[in-house]
Parts: sequence; structure tokens; C-alpha cells
Amino acid sequence: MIHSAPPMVVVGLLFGIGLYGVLARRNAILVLIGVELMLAAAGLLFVTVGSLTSDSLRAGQIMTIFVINIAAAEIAVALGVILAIFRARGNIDMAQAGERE
Amino acid sequence: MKLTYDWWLLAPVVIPAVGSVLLLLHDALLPRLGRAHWAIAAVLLLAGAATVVPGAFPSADNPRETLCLPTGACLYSVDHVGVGLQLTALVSGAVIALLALPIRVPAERAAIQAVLLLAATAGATGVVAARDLGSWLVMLELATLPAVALVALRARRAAVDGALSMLTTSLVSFAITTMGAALWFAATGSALFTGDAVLNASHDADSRRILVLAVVFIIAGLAFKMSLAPFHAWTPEAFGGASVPIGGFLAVTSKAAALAALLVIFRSVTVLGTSALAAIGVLSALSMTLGNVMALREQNALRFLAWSTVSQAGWVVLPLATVSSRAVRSAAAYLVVYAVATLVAFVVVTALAHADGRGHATGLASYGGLLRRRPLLAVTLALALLTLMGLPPAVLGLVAKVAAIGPVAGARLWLLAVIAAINAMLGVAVYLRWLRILFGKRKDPDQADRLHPVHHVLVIVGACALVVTSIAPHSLLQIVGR
Amino acid sequence: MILTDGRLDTTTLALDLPVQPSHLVVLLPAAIPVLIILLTRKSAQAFVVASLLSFLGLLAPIVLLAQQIRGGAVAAPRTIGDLPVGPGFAIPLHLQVDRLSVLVAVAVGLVSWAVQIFTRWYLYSDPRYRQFAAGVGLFTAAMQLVVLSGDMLLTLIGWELMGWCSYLLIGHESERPKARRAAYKAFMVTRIADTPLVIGLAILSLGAHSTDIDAVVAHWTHAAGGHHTALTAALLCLICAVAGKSAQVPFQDWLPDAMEGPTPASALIHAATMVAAGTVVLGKLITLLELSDTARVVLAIVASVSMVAAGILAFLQHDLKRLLAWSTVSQVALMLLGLAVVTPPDDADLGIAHLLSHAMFKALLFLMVGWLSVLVSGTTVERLSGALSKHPACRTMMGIGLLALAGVPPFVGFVSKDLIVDAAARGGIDGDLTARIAFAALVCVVLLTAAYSMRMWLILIHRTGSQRVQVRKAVEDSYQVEDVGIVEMLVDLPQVDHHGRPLDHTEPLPVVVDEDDEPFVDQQPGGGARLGLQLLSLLSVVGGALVLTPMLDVDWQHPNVWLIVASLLLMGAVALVVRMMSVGTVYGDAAARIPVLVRASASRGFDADRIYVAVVRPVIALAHAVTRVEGLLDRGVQALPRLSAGIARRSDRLHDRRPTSGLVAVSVGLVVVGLMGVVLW
Amino acid sequence: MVAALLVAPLAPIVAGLALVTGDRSVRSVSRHTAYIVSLLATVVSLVASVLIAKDRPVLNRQWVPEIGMRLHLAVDGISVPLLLMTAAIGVLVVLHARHEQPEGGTPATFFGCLLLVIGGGIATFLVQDAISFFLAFEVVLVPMWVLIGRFGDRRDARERARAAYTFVLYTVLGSTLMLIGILAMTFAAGTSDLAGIAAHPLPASGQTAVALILLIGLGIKVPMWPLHSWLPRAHTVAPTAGSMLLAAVLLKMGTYGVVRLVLAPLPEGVHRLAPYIGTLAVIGIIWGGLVCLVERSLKRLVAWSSVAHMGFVLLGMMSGTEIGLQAALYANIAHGVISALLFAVVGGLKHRWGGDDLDTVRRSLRDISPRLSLVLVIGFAASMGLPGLAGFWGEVLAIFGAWNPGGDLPDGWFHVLAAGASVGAVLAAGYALRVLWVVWQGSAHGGVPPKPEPAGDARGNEWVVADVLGAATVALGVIPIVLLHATSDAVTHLMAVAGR
Repeated sequence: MIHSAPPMVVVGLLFGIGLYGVLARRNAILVLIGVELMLAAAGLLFVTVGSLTSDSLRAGQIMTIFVINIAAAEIAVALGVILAIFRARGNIDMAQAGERE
Repeated sequence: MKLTYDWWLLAPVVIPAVGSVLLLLHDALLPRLGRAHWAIAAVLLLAGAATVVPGAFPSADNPRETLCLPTGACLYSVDHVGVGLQLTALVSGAVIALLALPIRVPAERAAIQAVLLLAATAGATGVVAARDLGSWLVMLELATLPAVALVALRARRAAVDGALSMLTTSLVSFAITTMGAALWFAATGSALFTGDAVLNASHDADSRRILVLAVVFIIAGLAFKMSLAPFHAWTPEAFGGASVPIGGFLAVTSKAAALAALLVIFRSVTVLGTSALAAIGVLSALSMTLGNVMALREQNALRFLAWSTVSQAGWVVLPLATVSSRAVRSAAAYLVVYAVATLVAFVVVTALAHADGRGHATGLASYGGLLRRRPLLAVTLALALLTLMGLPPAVLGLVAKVAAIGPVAGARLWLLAVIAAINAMLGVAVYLRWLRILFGKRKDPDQADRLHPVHHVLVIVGACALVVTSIAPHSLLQIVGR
Repeated sequence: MILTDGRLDTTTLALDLPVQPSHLVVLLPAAIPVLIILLTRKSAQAFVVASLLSFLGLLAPIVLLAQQIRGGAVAAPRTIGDLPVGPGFAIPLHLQVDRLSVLVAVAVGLVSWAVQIFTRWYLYSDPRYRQFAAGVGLFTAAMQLVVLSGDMLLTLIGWELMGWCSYLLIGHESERPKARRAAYKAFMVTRIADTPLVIGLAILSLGAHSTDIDAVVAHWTHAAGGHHTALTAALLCLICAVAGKSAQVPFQDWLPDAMEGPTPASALIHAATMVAAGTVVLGKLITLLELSDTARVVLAIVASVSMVAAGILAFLQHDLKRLLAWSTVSQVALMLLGLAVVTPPDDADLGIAHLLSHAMFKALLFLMVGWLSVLVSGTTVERLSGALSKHPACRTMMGIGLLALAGVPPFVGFVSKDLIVDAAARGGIDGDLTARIAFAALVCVVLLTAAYSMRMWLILIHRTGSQRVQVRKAVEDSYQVEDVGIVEMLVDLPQVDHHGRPLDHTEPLPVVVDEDDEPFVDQQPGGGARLGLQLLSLLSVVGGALVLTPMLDVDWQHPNVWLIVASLLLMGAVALVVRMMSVGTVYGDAAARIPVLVRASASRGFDADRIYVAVVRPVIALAHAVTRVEGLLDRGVQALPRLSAGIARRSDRLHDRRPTSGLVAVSVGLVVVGLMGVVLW
Repeated sequence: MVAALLVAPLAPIVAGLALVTGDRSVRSVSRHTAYIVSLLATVVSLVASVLIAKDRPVLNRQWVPEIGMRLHLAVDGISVPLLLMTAAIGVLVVLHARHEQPEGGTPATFFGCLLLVIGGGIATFLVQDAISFFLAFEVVLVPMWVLIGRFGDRRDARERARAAYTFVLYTVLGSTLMLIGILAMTFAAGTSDLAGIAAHPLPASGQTAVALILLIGLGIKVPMWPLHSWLPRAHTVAPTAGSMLLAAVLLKMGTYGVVRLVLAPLPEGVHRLAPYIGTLAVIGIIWGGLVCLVERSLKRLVAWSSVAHMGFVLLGMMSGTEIGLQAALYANIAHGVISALLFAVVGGLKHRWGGDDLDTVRRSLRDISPRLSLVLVIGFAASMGLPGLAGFWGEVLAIFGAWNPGGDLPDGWFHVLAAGASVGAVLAAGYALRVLWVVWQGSAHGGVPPKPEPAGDARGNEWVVADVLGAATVALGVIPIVLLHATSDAVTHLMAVAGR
């Protein structure tokens, strides 16, 4: 029975860092990484809680696996899109996208 | 451990999902069908819809559940509202597929798009019935990610920008949703959306606090998909960029999915009482107003529709600001009506874009005197717009408005109700703008050929649907139960 | 056939039919306009209708009178039935037949008949004769309604209708701006005075839970102790309205302007109908009036002031028609005094008696002046001076009229006036304040009346041939003369319309009635008209005998002889003085001795008109202000779309279409929503 | 007989939709056809309405259970007069439209929109279900918007569009607020049936808010004083037929709604708000009168007089007495007839003059066109409340009712209100006579025309319409008894229900 405080702190840190990265970065890839951090925070939270509660379904662990899978799929799509963008525009700077042409 | 399986009940999800996989395989083996994929997709979706229909009868036992654990909790359950939403998602998906059918695209891309469409629709259908965090998350993403891809697949710059902003927003909001789910799990200690778990959680003070945070995160995450302000920024870009039918898909099918996801949470939260829902009220008021105001000066037809979806999203979630048995049904009813009207509008726009060229369907000005040029299209579009503004002769829209305001007025949330009234006025102003153009001075395009037969049929069907449902709104609204 | 099936009881003349003579009294005149508008297209046809119906309209009250004498009259005949306005309140809308109202009805019928007949001759070539005849008919009907009504609302209906008809008749020659203005002024002044009337009626009838006059009287006589103030308030409201209709101070000024209307209209308005209505209404409520001393005093003061002032003005008028108008004001005031001085349990007989006599001789006088004015085409002193000596045919009747007006025994004017003086004297001796005020005023007015009657007579019979010849040359058309005279006086104060804008005095068309431009047949009215005039003069002579009949119960047995003698002597003296003054003046006008400025302002009614305008101006200013505020309101409403457009522009600037800004929005939204959730939970 | 209930509203609506959609989409419908069709439709619905009024049938079916909306059609004493008036005015309006058909669109569209408005009005007075009342309320909006925006005054396009938008947006806001109130009551009562709502009232505490929202919403339609500014605009621009409908039918929907939705089910709320609403009503009376004293545009002036007259109606309703309510209902009908008459005449004049500025010097109408002048005089005399004409009874009885209000309403204040109302009556006389002075008697001195004017008296349909309306005005004034009897029972019942 591990103590629950440290993982929670880590969760908070991860999520905060991720959100910061999402907001602060202009490079799409870095934004993706920020998102990944947030997802990781969520996964960690799942695992922690799952280990704390005695759940017959092992829901926490299963959820974590789900999250990881979804994240993977997502990254695939995202990279595809970013590739397309790069083809179309030659850069992946988010701040430049969408200026009225 | 054993699960019960009721394939008939799972069919609406399984058919499109499996169909998409098969389609992919088939395309990989012999890539010759080209646009026929759309037809197949439509057929599959309609087949899925057909399997749902039996549940729509008032007689049907309700809710119907499957994937039940030995403990008795079920991971998949469909009630009347669920049936209604599933039907909406499937039928709208099918219509979108048919709309896309005549549009010329490179053969290989047609297959991909059809597959993505099927997958997304499958996700939308599934999230309706999901009753546990896992499948809920998966289905939600299944409904979202293909949509992003669909938008991105048009390699025009505007589309790419739209896709990028949609992608990033969706990723972030998915992360938020996941975080919310995790918090939920932390608070309730169970991965199932069951009322009693929530109730237990709400007794303990700090787990209650965590639960609130969870609900808030989830609402924020879903607000993106509903394109509620301030999570709406991607909407006009995506609509303006994507090809017209895909815009329709975003406006209708994925909105149905979003509402479904929200309802799943809402059902289990209602036991907590109203206060958590103030957030929903604020969001709805905000997006109604913003959408209408922005649409007032929008010149591009597609972006206009985007803003109108923003404001309509506000109307959709308006009833959810109150905890009442009617709230869920009212929201679903409004969504169904909105789906029909918006779909018809998109059908008309697509048909016109296909006939006159996209350039002549995107600018509002290019609709001048449509009544004289193409009376059928004009009348149909007018009916759709009237439905959206909720004025007779489109009784359907009026009924929807009544349904949406009903719970709010019943709960005496005067402020919210008055804001809604003001937005009803703004909405009328917004749509009358377009209506006036339709009846206004004639403006001919340089080249105009006949409507594609498929589009022609769809337009006629849409017009008939609106007329019939206006005369007997009951016939449409009953699919969400009473 | 009525006789055959025994509907008619010959002894009491009671008539067992749904339609009673009392209905006919109102309906027959009312039928005149309807039939004229529906059926006739030519003046001749209209005249047939008008004369016939107005004659029947004279017969009906006579029959009613007979019934009343024989006791067969239905006291309270129903009209359209009881208005259903809830259990708590009754609006019977029934008529009420009693001796006084019957007498007045007869007088009204007679006068209106005479007027109708006379009008045909007077307006022979007027293209609008039809409208005029119709107006007279409606006017009569309205007055009869007031006279016979047994219900507050019916009274109100007749009351307002009369105002409307006066508007139509005075504005008859609407080509002339002055006529238009006079009509507008007459209606508006009376209507403004009527504002309290509705309130007064509301107080009275709501208190009694019924608009039935008897019920109202009964209720308030019993409840008077408790609601004395309410009763007084209501009566004051009524008195205000009465002052308006009867042209008492401060509403007097519309009446002389009403002289713009054709003379028959003036005869109708002054003699029988409009101005007398106030007396009738107050007469119906005399019991309540007697209960409230405040109301009586106010009434007495108003009446006395207007009586004396009008007498003085009458003497100073330059236009003899206006002279008669002012004399009307003072005579009506006399009637009102007759109501004010009576004390319980007396009824309104005094006032009514004078109303009757006044109706006779004033109608006579006006019609005669109309006749003369047609002959000499004008009513100013210059025109009428010596008219009688030129047209002796009119001499007798005019003389009778003036004697009656002056109140020389045994003429009718004397009888009725003297009765009032007696009553006032008696009341004064008993120490009744009202009566004392009244008596003081009466003494003055007796003399004034004598004076202006004498003056008018002297002018009419004046003869100095040579001067008149040159005057003829000097003066063209009477209206021009009148205008020139007025315009010179008004040069410093231009007349203004209800907007406060000055009216420019363009020369009006010559009167429609004029010998020159069409073959105007004979110099005197048709036989019927003359018959009517003779009838009127006969009544003016012997009408006094009416007080001997049981129809009027007044105390005539023991008159105060000394008082009579004294007043007669004084009147004689005044007449002598006037004669002296008139000697040596150009037109035998006694008033010529008065400084011209006084006369000038007198013929403008001491500039009351300016006061009215001064009252109206702020209202118009207010109206302008309101329209300005309205403009602001409207602009406010119109500003909303601009506002929303502004919001749109601003928020459009926020949407710079960049994914990053979208993300910022998302995170902001997350924070906001989170805070709300935490706070509100 | 039940069929009549459906025919009365549906005949115009269906015909109207057919005309609007059938026009152009197939081939342009000729003016004559449109006229004949509309005339038939309106006559049919008039006949149906008469039948309904004769033997009061009832139709009560399930319609949209999801929102508890029933198809419940019936009439009672309060709605019968309005129903008949609307149907009759409908026929007259169509007749008049034949005489004067404005440019701006095809005849079929014009007649179609007229029919839709008429049908909506009839439906409003037939339905007995709050939500379908709202539905019927909304039916008239879009057609009226088209009538004003497309067929309005040709001279100023921007003003036309603005007036149309102001009308439609203002009214939508009002009706949506009304809907909120309705739904609140429906939720509490568990039924949307008007009788049911009246039977299960809200708790007294909640009534005030609901009554306030309803009164604001309906007050926009009536219009009540500060919410009136759409009316003069709309009237000034609208074509003659449109103005007739607007004044005679649309405004009545507002007052009818007040009776049905506020007075009956929310007695306590009304009781609390009555002094304020009454004050607004009186302000409206005086305000309108004052504006009329200086207004230059004749049509606008008539519109303003409507504001004043509806003030009397509201005052009567707020007095909380049976006499006041009777007066209000009477004044309602009277104003419908009078304003229709006035707008018919004034519209005709505007048509002839090519403008309706009162300051331009003209010959006296009584000389140029006697017929028009006759009806003009009748109309304005009635509008200033002259006895013997329609306007009188409503106003006088309203003042009577306001003088001592029902319940424990503040007597003193209502005395003031009654006094104010009677002052308003004087103002009415002021502007009515002003118009007669300028138009009827003619501002041209000496009757000499400054410039040759297009003469031409009322002929054909116009004359028929004016005649019928004028006759109705006189009849209402001379025999008020019929109408009062028609409404009295229903009013007594309503007061009894509200008085519980």
C-alpha cells in the first residue's frame, strides 16, 4: 500500500507542464508532445487510483492501457495531418496558420 | 469472467465498424470501385439504422441492455433517447455519404473518406450506448479522430488550416476529457457510470470536490465537440475549409455524438442536483449569443452555417442547465430537429455547389434570387432556415424551441430564459438575412448545369421531410420517446 | 287603427305601444340627418325631409305634454336596454318624463322647427344646405336626449353630441379661416370643460352603483352626510362642465366667436339647445345641488360674474349679433342663478321658467337679426343702423323680442326674471349667502339688460339719411367691414391658431348669401318661417302666463311689488340715459360715447382669446418635447442592431483564425468552467 | 360543425401558402386569379366563423405530446367577437387589396401574405391551448414582414427594411417572452390547456414574475407604452391593406393574450402589477395624444392614435373590475373597426396625394370627394370617442372602471389614472379636430386650391369597404348592447375564476 500523495503531485506537474507546453509552443510537434504529457498525467492518475482501490475489474490499469492506445492512434492521425500541412505550406508553425490570405 | 452479448442490439455499432474494416481491405485488394464506396457506406449505415428502428417503437422495452457483467451492471444500454440519437447519427451519416457520392475526387481518396466516415459514425453510434469510462472514451475518440482526418484530406490550404486548428483543439480537449475521466475514476472508484457510485462519492467531502472537478473537465472537453463557446474556435475554420458534405458531417453527426457523450455523464450526475450544471447554462448562453452575433455579419455561407451551429449548440444544451426528467429528452429532441434542418440546409448547399461550382455556393450574396433561379432549392433552403429560426410555417422548429425553453422556464431560471428569448430574436434576424437574399434580387452564375439526380432526390426528400414533420411534428419527435 | 285596438286610453292619452311619444321626440329629429344623407341629393328634397320631420318633432313633445297633463305619460320609457357590465353596476339607459322636461322639450321642438323653416330661406343658395339641415336635426335630437334622459350616460351622450353638432354648424362656412377657427375653438373649449364631467358622473353613479338619475339622487341624498366632500367634488366637476357648455366665465369666449356660424345656427345654439343644456342637467340634479352649499356658492359666483361681465360686454359690442351673443351669456347665467338660489324643497322651476322664456325671445331676436342681416347684408352697427325704419315689416317682432329681453312687463322675460329676483331677495333676507351674491348681481344685470336692449333698439330705428348714403359708399361688404375693424384693432396682436402660429387674414370669400350673384327672390322668408316667427313673438308676449298653470310650480301669488316697481323705475331711468347718449351719434349708437379702446378690447371679449392661446401653447410645447423624447427612444431601439454589429466586429478581431488562439480560448474556458463548478457547487 | 373549426383558419392559410409557393415556382399567378382565390378563401372562413359563433363546437385532439401541445379549438364569449371581426376584416382587406395593390412583388405573393396573416389571426382567437396559441401568434410574423418589407412604401427602401425588421424582431422577442411565461405556467399546471392553466394557478409568490414576463411580452404586441416604437414605423411604411390588418387584427392578439394568459390564470400577479401597468397605459394614452397633436404624417398620426386607444384597453383590463374588462373588450373591437376604417381612408388619401404630409396646403376634402370625407369624419369622430360612434362606450366605461378599481387596489392612484385618461380623451379631440380642420375643411384659404390636385372620390371596392366599416362604427356606437351581451357571461365567469 504505497502512499498516494507523490503520484498525485506528479500527476499535477505533468498536466500543468503539458498544458503550458500546449499554450507556449508554436511548433505543432511540440504541441503534440504537450498533449502527450497531459495524457500521461491522466494515465498515471488512473494507475494510481486503480492501485489504491481494490477493483475487481482492474479498471484503473485497463483504462491506462486504453488511454495509451488512443494516444497512439491519435498521434498517428496527428502526424499525418501535420505532414499534409507541411506539404501544403512548408512549415508547421501554428501561429502562422490561418492568417487571412 | 463472462459478458452477455446481444448482437442485434450491438449491430448499429458493429455494422459500420466492421464495414469500414472490410471496405479498407477490399480497397486494398482491388482498388477499382472509386466512388462506389460511398454508395456501399450509405447502404451499410442505412442497414445499421434499420437495426435500430425496432427500439424506436414506444412498445419497446426500455432501456435495452447488453454486455452485462455478472454483477448486473451493463456496459451497453440504449433507451429511447439513445435510439433517437443513434438513428440521427446513422441516417445523417448515410445522407452525407450520398451527398459526397457525385463529387469527383481521386479514386483512392474516395475509399479512405468513406472508411473514415463509417468509422466516425460507428463511434458516434457507440458513444450513445457506452456506460463505462473505457468504451466511452474509445468511442468518443473514434467519433472524433476520423472527422479530423476527413477535414484534413482536402489538400487545400484553407482545409489544412482548418484541420490543424481542429486537430490541436481536439487533442487538447481529449486530454482534458481523459483527465476528467481519470478524476472521475478517482472520485467514484468505479469505471462505470452508475448513479450509486456517484452518490457514494458525493457523500464524502473531498471526493465530492474531485467529482466536481471531473465533471467540469469532462464538460469542457465535450464542449469542444459540441463547439460551444469558448471552445468553438475551430468550427468556422473547419467548416470553411472542409468540403461541403464533410461540413455537414461535422455539423450533424459529430454533434449527435457529442450530445450523446454529454448525456451519458449528465444522467449519472443528475443525482447530485443542479448546481454543477450552472456551467452548462453559462456555456449555452455564451455560445447562443456569440454564434448569432457573429453570424449576423458573416458573408460566407459555410462559415455562416458554422456560426449557426455554434448558436444552435447553445440551444441544444440549454435544457441541460436544469435537472429535470424532461431535460434529457428536450435536448435530444432539439438535437434531432436541428439535425434534420441543418442536414437539409447542407444538402441544398452541396447540390448548389455541385451544380454551379463551389464558388457560387460559398458566398451568401451568390444566393440572390435563388427563388427564381431554382425554386425547389430555394423553397427547401427557406424551409430549413425557417425551421432553424423556429417560426411558422416551419412548425417543427417552433416545437423544438418550445421543447428547449420548456425545462428552463419550468425551473424558473428567468435570467437564462430571457437570454434565450433575446437569442431567439437574434436568430430570427440572422436567418432572415439569408432568407431576404433568397427572395431578393436575382444574381446568375456564369455557368449553371442541372442538379445531379442523387442531389435532386435528396433535396426533394429533405423538403418533403420538413413539410411532413411540420404538419405532424410528433412523427419525428417520438423517436426520442416521450 | 291604434284607436281601434284600444291601444290608446282616451282619458289619460296613455299609449300602450313599444314606441312612446318620448322616444319620437328624440328619434324624429335624429332621423333627419339619416334620411337626408341616405335619400336626398338636392336641397329641395332635403328641405322637404327636414321641415316634415321637424314639424313632427314639434308635434311629438306636444302630444307628450298632453299626456303629461292628462297623466298618461310613461314616466321612464326604456331605450336600448340595460347595459350588462356586471352585477355591481346598473346602466338602465332609460328616458325620464316629468313636467319640466316635457316643457323644455316642447320649447326645443318649437325653436328647432322655426329654425329649420327659416334656414331654407336664409341658406337658399348654399350648396351645403343639406349638411346644415342634417346638423340642425342631429343637434335637436341631442338636446332632446339631454332633456328627456333619465340616465347619466344618456345625458353625457346628448351633451357631447351637442358639442359636435355645434362644431359642424359653426364651421359650416369652412371656406373662411375664421369660421374654421371658431368651430375648433367652440368644440375644444367645451370639450376641455367636459373633462371633469366624466369624472363627476363617475363619482355620482359609481357611488350609487347605477347611472339612473333617480337612483343617484336618492343614494346621495341619504348618504350625503358621509360623503359630503365626494358629493361636492362631483357637483363642482359638473358645474365646470356646465360653465363650459353655457359659456360662463372662464369659458365664455367661445360663444361670441360662434357667431361665425350662420345666423340660424346661432339661434339654435343660443336659444334652445346647447347653452341651455347646463341648466337642464343641473335642474335634474337640483336636489343634490341644494345639499352642497359650497357648490351653490361656486355656481352663484360663476354665474354672477359672467352675468355682469357679459352684460357690460353686450353693451359695448360693435356687432349686434355679438351683442345678442353676450346677452345670451348673461341670460344663461341668470338661469343658473335661478338654480342656485332655490332652497329645499323647491324644484328647478325658476331656472327652467327662464330657460323657456329665453328660448322664445332669443330665438325670435336671432332669427330677426338674421332676417335683417340678409336684407342689409351685415350685422355691424353701420349696417343695421336704421334697418327697421327701412324694413318696417320686422319692426313689431323685433320690438317684442327686445322688450322681452329687457324684461318689461308683461312680456315673458319680465315674468321669469322677476321670479328669480324675488327668490333671490327672499333668500337674501333669510340670510342665504348665495342669494345675497345673486341679488347684488341681479340688480346690476337688470339695468345692464335694459341698457343694451335699449341701445340695440335705438340703433335699429335710427335714421339720418344723408350720412347713411355716404356710409353705404364707404363700406362694401359687411364681413370686410368687420374684418377691417377687427384687424385694425388687432394689428398689434395677431390672431393665432391652436398651434400658436399666427393666422394670416386673407380676405374671405363674400358670404354665400348675397343679393348680387344669384336671383334672390323675395325680401322676406317664406310663409312658414314667418308663421314660426309670429308664433315665437306671440309666445314672447303671453308666454308669461305659463307660470299660472300647474305645469310650473312657482310662487307667483305674492310678488314683491315694491321690488318690481323699483326695478322698473331704474330700468326706465337707464333707458333714458342710453337715449341721451345715443343722440347725435352717427349710427345712433349709445356706445359711441365710450372710448374706442375700451370698445375695441370689448369686441375682442377683453382678450380672453389670448389667455386661451397662452394656455394651449405650453401643451403644444410639451407635445414637441414628447416627440423629441420619442425620437430618442426610437433611436435607442434602432441602436441595438448597431450595438450587436459592434460586438461582432470586436469578437471577430478576437477570432484571428489561428489554432493557437483557439487553444488559448480553450484553456481560458477550462479555467472559467472549473471556477464556476467549484464556486457554485 | 367541427369541420368549421378547421376550415375557418385553414382556408386562408392553405390558400395563402398555395399562392405564395405556387407563385413563380410554377408560373406567375395572374392578379385576377389571386384576387378570386383569396376572396373565396376569406368568405369561406367568414361563413365558417359565423357557424362557429352560432353553435359553439369544440375540437380537442392530441397533437404534439412531446411538448404537451394539443389541438384544442373552441370559442367563448370573449373570443367570438374577435373571431367574427377578424374574419370580416379579412374579407374587406382582400376587397380593398384588389382596389389598391402596391408594387414590390407579384400580386399572388401579396394576397398570399394577407391570407396568411388573416388565417393566423383567426387561429389565434380559436385555439384554447396555450402553446398552440403561441404557434398561432407566430404564424403572422413572416407574412407581415414580407408585407411591410416588400410591399411597403416605395419611396424609401432603407426605411422600409428597417421598419420590417423592427417589427419582426420586436414581435419575436415579445412572443418568445410570452412563451417563457406560458411554459412556466404549463409546467406548474401540468397542462397547457388554457382552462386547465386557469384552474391550477401558480402559487401567489411565483405569479408576479410570470405575470411580469407575460405582460412585457404581450405588451410589445399590444403595444404598451415604452415598448411601442415599432408600431408607428410599421404603420407608416406598410401598405394600406397591411396597416388595416396590423391595427385591426395583430394588436388585438396582444390584448386577447393578456385576457387569456394573464388576467385569468394569474390574478394575484396582475393584482400586484396593475397599478404600474395602468400607469404605463395612461402614459401611453397621453403620450400618443400629445404626439398626434404635432405629428405631420397623417398615417403615422393614425398609428399613434392606436397607441393611445390601446392604452384605454389596457387601463380597463388593469382596473380589475367587470365593468373595466367589459369596457376593454368593447374598446378592443371598436378600435379594430375604427382603425381599419381610418387606415382604409388615410391609405386612400395617401395614394391620391402621393404623400401624407399634413402641412401641404390642400383643398377641402368635403368639396373634392364627399364620400371619402364622410367616412373620414366618421372615423376621426369615432376615434375621439364621440357618443353614438364605436369609440365612446369603451373609453367612458374604462374610465368608470378605473375610477374605483376592484380588490384593494390603491383607489387614490387609480383616481389619478382615470383623470389622466379623460385628459387623454380631450387630447384625442384635439388631434382629431386638427386633422379635420386641415384635411376635411381644407387648409387652402377661401377653398382655392394652390395647385390642381388629383380629385377622384372613393369608387368600387374602396367605397364598399369604407361604407361597411363606417356603418359598423355607427352600429357599434348606437347599439352597444349586442356586443356587451356577447361578452358579459364569459367576463363574469372569468372574473369569478380570477376572483377565487
